Amino acid sequence: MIDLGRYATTVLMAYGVSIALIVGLVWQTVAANARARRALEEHDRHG
Amino acid sequence: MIALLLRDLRLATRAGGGFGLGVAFFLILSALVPFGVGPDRATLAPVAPGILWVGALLACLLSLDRLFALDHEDGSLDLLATAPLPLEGTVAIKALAHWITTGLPLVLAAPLFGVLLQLPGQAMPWLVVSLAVGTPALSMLGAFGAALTVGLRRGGLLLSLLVLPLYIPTLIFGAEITRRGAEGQATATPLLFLAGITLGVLALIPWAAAAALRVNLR
Amino acid sequence: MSLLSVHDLAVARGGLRTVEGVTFALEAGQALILRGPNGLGKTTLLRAVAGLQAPVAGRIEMREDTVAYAAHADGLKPALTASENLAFWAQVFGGGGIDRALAAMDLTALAHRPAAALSAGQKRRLGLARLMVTARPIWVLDEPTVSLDTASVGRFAQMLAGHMAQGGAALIATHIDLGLPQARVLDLTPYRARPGTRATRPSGFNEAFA
Amino acid sequence: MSIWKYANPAQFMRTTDGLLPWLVGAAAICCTAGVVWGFLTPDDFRQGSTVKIVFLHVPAAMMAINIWVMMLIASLIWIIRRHHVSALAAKAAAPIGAVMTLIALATGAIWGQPMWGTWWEWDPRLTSFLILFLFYVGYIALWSAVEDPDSAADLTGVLCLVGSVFALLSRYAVLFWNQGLHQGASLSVQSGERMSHVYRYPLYLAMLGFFLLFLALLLIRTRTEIRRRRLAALQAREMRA
Repeated sequence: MIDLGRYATTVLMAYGVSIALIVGLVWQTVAANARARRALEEHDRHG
Repeated sequence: MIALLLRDLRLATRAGGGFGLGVAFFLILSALVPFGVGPDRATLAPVAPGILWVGALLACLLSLDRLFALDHEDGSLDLLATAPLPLEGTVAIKALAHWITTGLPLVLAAPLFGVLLQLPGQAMPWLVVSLAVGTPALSMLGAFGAALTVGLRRGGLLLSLLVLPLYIPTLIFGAEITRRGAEGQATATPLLFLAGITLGVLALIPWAAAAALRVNLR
Repeated sequence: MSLLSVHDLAVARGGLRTVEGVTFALEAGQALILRGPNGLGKTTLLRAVAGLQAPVAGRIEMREDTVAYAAHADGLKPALTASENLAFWAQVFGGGGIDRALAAMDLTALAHRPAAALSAGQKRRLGLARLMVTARPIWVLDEPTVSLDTASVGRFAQMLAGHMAQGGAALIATHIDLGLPQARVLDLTPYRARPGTRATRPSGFNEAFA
Repeated sequence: MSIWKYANPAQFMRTTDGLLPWLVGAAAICCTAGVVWGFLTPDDFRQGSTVKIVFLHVPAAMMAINIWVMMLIASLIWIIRRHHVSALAAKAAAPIGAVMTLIALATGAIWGQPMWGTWWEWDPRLTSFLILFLFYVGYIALWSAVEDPDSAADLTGVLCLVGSVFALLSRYAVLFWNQGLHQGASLSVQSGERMSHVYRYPLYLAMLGFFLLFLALLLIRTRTEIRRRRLAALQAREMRA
């Protein structure tokens, strides 16, 4: 493991927050896309 | 055009028009701040320019959601849009009426609230000048926000969200003029910037607001 | 040249074309009554003619500033009196003759009453009296007789007849018989837009994505 | 064939369908590689290990601004040429831009904490990004508040135009308001100072990664919007019929 020195918390927090935000955005994007696709397929089947 | 201005002014001053509400709100704000930060002259005086300007900003917001919404509800806006007046002119006139009923009283009453907040005497003229130069831009930008949200049922909160960021440059320069006035520094630079912003806003925003109104009318 | 001529007009509501291919002309002294089931797009068509929304296709030809529009909302301010309301619209449209307009809709006695104190029918009459002070030749009326009693409808028909006698014209969407023998009737039902037909330009998101 | 054929929703869906897997793969690889490489770079002699935050902060800040510019262009295309996909792309881009701005803000604040001794400093750059964030939020809120898609597209387009002017204006107003007392160490990387190769290449890679990530997310989100619109359009047509 690399040594982050006295700024370890700072660096890890920055990476943590950023990665959490990006993962959240990606997850939301993919979930919304799947939902829209399902809704449209549902409509095509019944409509 | 004069007719529209007179009608808006008359409506504002009749019962339920809400004339003077802005000043009352401003008074309450100026009275509340000392309760929050303490009565010391040393704490109040430095923040007074900022408080007064933020207060003016919020007081300006109060009556904005009614600027076009009432005319939209009772159909007047449709009729105004078919009138020989260009819609841009209608927007400008209504913003002017808003300024006369909200901005102008604030400008005139501001020294009073400056006293409440321990604003140094030498800053008073600069407070009045900065508000007089800056508040027309606030009314016009508010008219733009009101035009964007006119068709919405719950447009009030959204209006604040859209308009307040647009107020940032005006607020920065306006408060800076007052602050520099209080400290006896030169005020020409921020005053010129503020005047430039106001003139630019007055010249260009009516077109954007009229475009938004046309979208909301169809 | 006719006062108003409409060629191959298509209008859209909610991003979907409602009627298309509508063609008609209106000469001075004529009235045209539009009929058709609810939701067909009569209101939308009238708003397009009044210039409040752009048509999807076709042309509307008339001189500028010739249309006076009246719809469900009368554009009255409750805090102003009846005559103040009329005077305002007279000034905005550059017309006049408030007293004549008040008399035509039998409102003279109510002239100094605030609009807030008028009944629905009285407000409607005031809204229609506004047409007279606009000094515009083409009246575009959307269900003008809502909340009017029989006597008021008769008075309104008289006002319309007088307007046409002076070289005016009217385009009216209504379901009731106004008692205007000279009025032509245009049924819009045959012009209903067919969703399958692709327009050259979609009228909105709902057509672009369907 | 002009490039405008991609403005046709069906054509857009077909084209992106094949493109998307490649784009997602490239974005994932570049992003991961850039950020991990950045994390493994040696410490800076002045800033210590905090220099590693550069590889998140700078690409995010770059994208935060670029995405707004992209939205402005898309809005202009919508307003001038009435291409529906363009309006939807602007709508799809806004949340990505907001998150990028948030990352830039968060990393900037966290980075500044050891330097300034506080979690938030009204540094002109950070303040400008805060204002940009407010504009993103307003734009997204207006899109979601207006029900009719045609009106929403037009209104947000106008807001984007006016907002761009005022975001720029605010940027200069903020510089005037607080003349950047913190231009020192924390910002040396951006201010054109010569940067060692050790940092430069991972930074470029991270920038490329963030850009590809944006493109991939943008395409997916635009496809989502197109599907939603198509569903709404079909339902509207059934209701009318």
